[in-house]
Amino acid sequence: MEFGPHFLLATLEGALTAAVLALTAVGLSVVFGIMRVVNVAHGEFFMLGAVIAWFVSTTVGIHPAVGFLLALVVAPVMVGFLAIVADQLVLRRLDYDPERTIVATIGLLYCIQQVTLMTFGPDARPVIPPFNQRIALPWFELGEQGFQVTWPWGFGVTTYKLAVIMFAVIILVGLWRFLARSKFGLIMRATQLDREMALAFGIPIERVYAIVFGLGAGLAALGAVLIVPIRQAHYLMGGEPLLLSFIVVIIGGLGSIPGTIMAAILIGLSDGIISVFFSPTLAKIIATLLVAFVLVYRPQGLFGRRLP
Amino acid sequence: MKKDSTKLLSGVSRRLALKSIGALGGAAAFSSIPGFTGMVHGQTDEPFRLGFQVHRTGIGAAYGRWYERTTNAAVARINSQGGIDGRPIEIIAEDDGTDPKRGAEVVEKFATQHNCDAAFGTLFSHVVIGSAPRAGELKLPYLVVSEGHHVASGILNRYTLQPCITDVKSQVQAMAPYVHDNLGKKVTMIYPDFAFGHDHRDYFSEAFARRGGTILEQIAIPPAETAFTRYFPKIPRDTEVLYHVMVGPAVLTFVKELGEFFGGSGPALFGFIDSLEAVDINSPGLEFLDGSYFWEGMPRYQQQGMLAYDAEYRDAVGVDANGASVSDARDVSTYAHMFGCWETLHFIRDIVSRAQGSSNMKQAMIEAAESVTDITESIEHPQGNKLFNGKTHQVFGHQYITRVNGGRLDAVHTTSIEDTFYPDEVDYTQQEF
Amino acid sequence: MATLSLLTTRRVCKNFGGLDALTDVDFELPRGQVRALIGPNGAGKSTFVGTICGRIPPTSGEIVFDGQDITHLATHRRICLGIAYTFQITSVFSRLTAYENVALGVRRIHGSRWQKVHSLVMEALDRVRIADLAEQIAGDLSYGHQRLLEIAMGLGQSPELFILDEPTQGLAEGEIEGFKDLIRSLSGQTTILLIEHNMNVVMETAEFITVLNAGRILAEGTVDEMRHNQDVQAAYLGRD
Amino acid sequence: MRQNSNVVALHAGILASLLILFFITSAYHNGNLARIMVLAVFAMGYNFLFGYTGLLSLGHALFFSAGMYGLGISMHHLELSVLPAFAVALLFTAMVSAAIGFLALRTTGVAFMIVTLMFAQAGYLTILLFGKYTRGDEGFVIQQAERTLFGLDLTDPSIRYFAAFALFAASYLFIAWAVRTSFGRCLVAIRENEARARMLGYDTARHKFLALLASGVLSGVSGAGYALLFGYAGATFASVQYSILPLLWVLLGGSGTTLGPLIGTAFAFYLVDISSEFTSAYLLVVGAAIVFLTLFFPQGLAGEIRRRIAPWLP
Repeated sequence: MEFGPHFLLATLEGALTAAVLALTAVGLSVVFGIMRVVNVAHGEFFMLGAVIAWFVSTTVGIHPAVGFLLALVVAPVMVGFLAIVADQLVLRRLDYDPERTIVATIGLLYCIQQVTLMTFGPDARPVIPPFNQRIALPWFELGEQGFQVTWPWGFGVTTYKLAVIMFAVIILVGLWRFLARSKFGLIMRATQLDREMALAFGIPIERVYAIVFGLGAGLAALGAVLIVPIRQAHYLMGGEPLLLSFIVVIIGGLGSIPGTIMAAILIGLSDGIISVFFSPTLAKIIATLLVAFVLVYRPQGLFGRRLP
Repeated sequence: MKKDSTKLLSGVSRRLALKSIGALGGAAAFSSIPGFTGMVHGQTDEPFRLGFQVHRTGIGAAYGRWYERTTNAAVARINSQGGIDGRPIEIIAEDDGTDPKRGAEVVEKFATQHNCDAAFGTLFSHVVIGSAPRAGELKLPYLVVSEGHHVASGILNRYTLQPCITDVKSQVQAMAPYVHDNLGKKVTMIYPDFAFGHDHRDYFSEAFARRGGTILEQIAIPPAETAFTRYFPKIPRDTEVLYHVMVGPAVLTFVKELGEFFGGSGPALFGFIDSLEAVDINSPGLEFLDGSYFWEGMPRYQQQGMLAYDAEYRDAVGVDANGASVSDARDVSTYAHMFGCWETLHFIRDIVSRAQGSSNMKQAMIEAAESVTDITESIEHPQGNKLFNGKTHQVFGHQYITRVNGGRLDAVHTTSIEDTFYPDEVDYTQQEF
Repeated sequence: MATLSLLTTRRVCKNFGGLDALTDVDFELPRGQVRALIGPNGAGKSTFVGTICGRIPPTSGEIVFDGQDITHLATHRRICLGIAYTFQITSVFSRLTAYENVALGVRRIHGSRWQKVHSLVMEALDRVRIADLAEQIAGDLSYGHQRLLEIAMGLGQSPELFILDEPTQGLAEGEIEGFKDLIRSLSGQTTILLIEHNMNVVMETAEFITVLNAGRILAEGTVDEMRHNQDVQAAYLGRD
Repeated sequence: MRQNSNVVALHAGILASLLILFFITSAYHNGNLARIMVLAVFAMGYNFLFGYTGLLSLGHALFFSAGMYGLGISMHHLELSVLPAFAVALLFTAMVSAAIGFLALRTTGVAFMIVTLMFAQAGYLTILLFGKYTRGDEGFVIQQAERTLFGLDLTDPSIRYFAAFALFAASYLFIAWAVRTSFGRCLVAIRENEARARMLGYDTARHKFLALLASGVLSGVSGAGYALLFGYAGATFASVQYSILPLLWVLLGGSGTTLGPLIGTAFAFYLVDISSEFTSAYLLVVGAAIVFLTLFFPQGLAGEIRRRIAPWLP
């Protein structure tokens, strides 16, 4: 493929990664930023979202779109609820100690994975997208005969991929407004700034934490439902979103939601675009080192302020 | 022989009887070999303890589940026929997490804790390579069902064998003539960027070039990748055949995105079924695969008049004519590989019988195996005739090329065993025990 | 002159994002003196000592210690030259024993000569009268004892210049008396820079006083001179 | 001073019991213990940085695999014998650790976690990229015949056991000694409050660098030892999982204790090994056990012993 269309295609693919990553990472970011908890099981909540989506959409056998739409609501709610239970049973009892929560969430990760393996099985399972048309894309060239429209081989996108990007944007904008305008958003920010002070003002910290943990997990699940018609549900699928979200949250600056979203776009796009220029594994190495070096020279992240 | 089979026929169902007639076919293959004395000459009540390394968790879990089912079916059959050398098989199955470290630990456990007579069943190459040194040191016969080129390349040891599944080097080089003559002369390869993929890259390119074809581009996909579309633009426009192989949980995504990329106007596709093992060929998004070609170790869909013992084998394992579980049509098996477990268990029965009476049973098993040459198609070996090379500890067998045709895979070509040959790279018989 | 004064700062300025915390501070501390640094809240006292011991880099100016320009020296280097600093907010290692807290400072100088270290640690603890608490976990000590431990940590290093940032804050009456005795016993051997709000303590221990106000040196002089200085009184009364 | 004799007795007792265990346990547990001792060196190296210095790295698989491949490549491709190969492995790990220390120590806290994670990922991918020499994920075997030292066959179970013991004992004694030096005490001070340690005149940057170097090299010793004694080098050991495992072992055993890494490694090993005999869902058992331990033994097993019974525990 010519450089131009190739670049654009990689950018489109990058945008898709970025959209889903933004949702998942914002989920991790609120948990990280507000509760100071490194939730290693975040990727498993993502995975559960995908698995539940598969279950709902195959059980409700009316029309793929109906099942999918239902999953879009059911999966995040169920996963969020499960996360709240985990918070109440485990994290709260650890007093949200940073080190111990890491270990405890590793334990949760094992439990969730194994239960999924035993119930859902080890196979990758597809979910039918509600709609999916391939749109071949044109390319414009200034050739000998002047301005020309060509249809490069393989240059296209599907309607569903575009819809995922748009839907993610809508959700993120909505979430942003919710956190900026609502009383709960205010409470969350107050808790994030100063836990002791929030307690002194009578904010029920533990309830806030439970909701935040549920919200974070729900967002991961939502991201998974959106991606599962493109990439199938599998019990080990949680590793990559965890790693990427983790990176995005740090690069974006701890607890900064706009920063997280910017970083998701940056990481998603660069992951796609670097692959245009280098051989795939080398591209991965370069992208990984890039993240490392950004943090070495800007430990507070690209969009964050230096921590005191 | 006759006496044995009549003994078996008394008091067993007709189905079992049919199977044991098949067993006779298998036995016949060995009857010419000296030392073969039969199957039901029990000497001890002690069970034959067989360590089974299973990928129950980790990336190999989809394979592991079916390896386990196939193994259980084979064990049931062998035990109903009197076991191994009169001893019932006791399977000691342990999860290796598809991890070489745990794999090695499990092999140790088989040898030193459970006092197993042999270990078998491993699929993923890194687990094999991580575990084999321990098996060799502990002098435990280790029979793998991995299709890796590790055994025949000579890096392992005298106690490690791959007796019933052809290795990847043979598989891919046997594909080259058919691809060249029927699909196209200009090939682009897509494969995972790790050892298994590199074997495909190296051995196919070599064989294809020998045949006179050209490899246009080799695209290695990083491991654990979940999105593939961005790599496809690297496929050159004049590609006639796209050769693809992928493993791991994202295989379905890979194939789907490949279809979406070309939107029905791409080159001919030739793939290794590894990309779609345990995946229903009729999954949503795979429609475009219609008309594309696959390598299969053993055809997933039952073929008319091809493999004489296929139906009976399916029946024993619990797989329907479409290669899915008889109890759940959505539960697709890893049919192209799992026959290796069935055949390996029968192979073990045979070599043990022939090693019978030796004071050092484990060493004698290896020696017996090394003297095996022809393996005849039978219910014990339903995948087809094979030729075992005692020096390289590797078997060579027929390979199948199938074509997707209206939602099923129809066989279009069977390679000869000779197509899979390559010069020996090791002579394990020269190594000390 | 240079040999006489242990610490000299010249035109030290510190600007925090547009806010002048220190402006042209010229300061001279002779060897062996007990100097009090006083001034209203926000006068820049802690910032000033921060620039001396390296916690806060000055925007401009220079700092000379024992004849050596230390303006750009790393914190730990300055400490190694013989500056000890006790924090205004107690900053002991709260999960380690009192003994270990002091020993950390002593070992930096005397390394692994365990006997020597042991005797110096016990001596330092003894001087602040908490030797009996040596094996207690520092975080379990009372606030007053933690303040004393903080001082002992400084003492353990046998510093040339001992900077004490509000050492008596939170001490009980009896402990303050003990503190005064301690300072008196150190005078002559150790140069002391004392930031203190408790005028009683200042008057009884300091030989010389520097008054800082709004980031500038307002006045300097002996205790008596300062007691009668109009500007100083105005600065304090104006605020309080 | 009574505590000192306690500590000495403990160290001697631990090493002596490991020796005795060889003679009283079955061949199976013998093999396991050899493995546990080698991996405990990894955990001890990790603990040196995490437990004592307070730096949480998520990239120690890089150091482990540097040692593993340092030895593996030198023996497999350069055909060096064991001792020079081991030296190469250590040198290589030291270089890698120094480079990572130089870069990653510019950060702290979560940024340090991610930076180390990223470097380790890059290392893992590099191993795959040079698949021609490393055989990528599949790895390669170090042949039995090559694994001899002073004419001793390292693949013999008892020699393997004592070789593992030697590695363990050397590392254990090194750690036990290092944490009692003023250097080691300063690391603890850095863990507790780095700014305060600096105000006591310690060059904390240098201390952290040396701690990371020692930690990396110990991990490399473990990786090289593993490759040597178990005959395999593969990219799996460079994956994220092997960065999380030492953290888990240390936290289970008790971070900041000399004994914790050994206890944690042994505990995690037998937890998997025993539970997998009873149930195929052993990961569930492991996961639940981890959650349970963090809830009720927050300081790890050795940490709890120190808190409840023996406060002098080093």
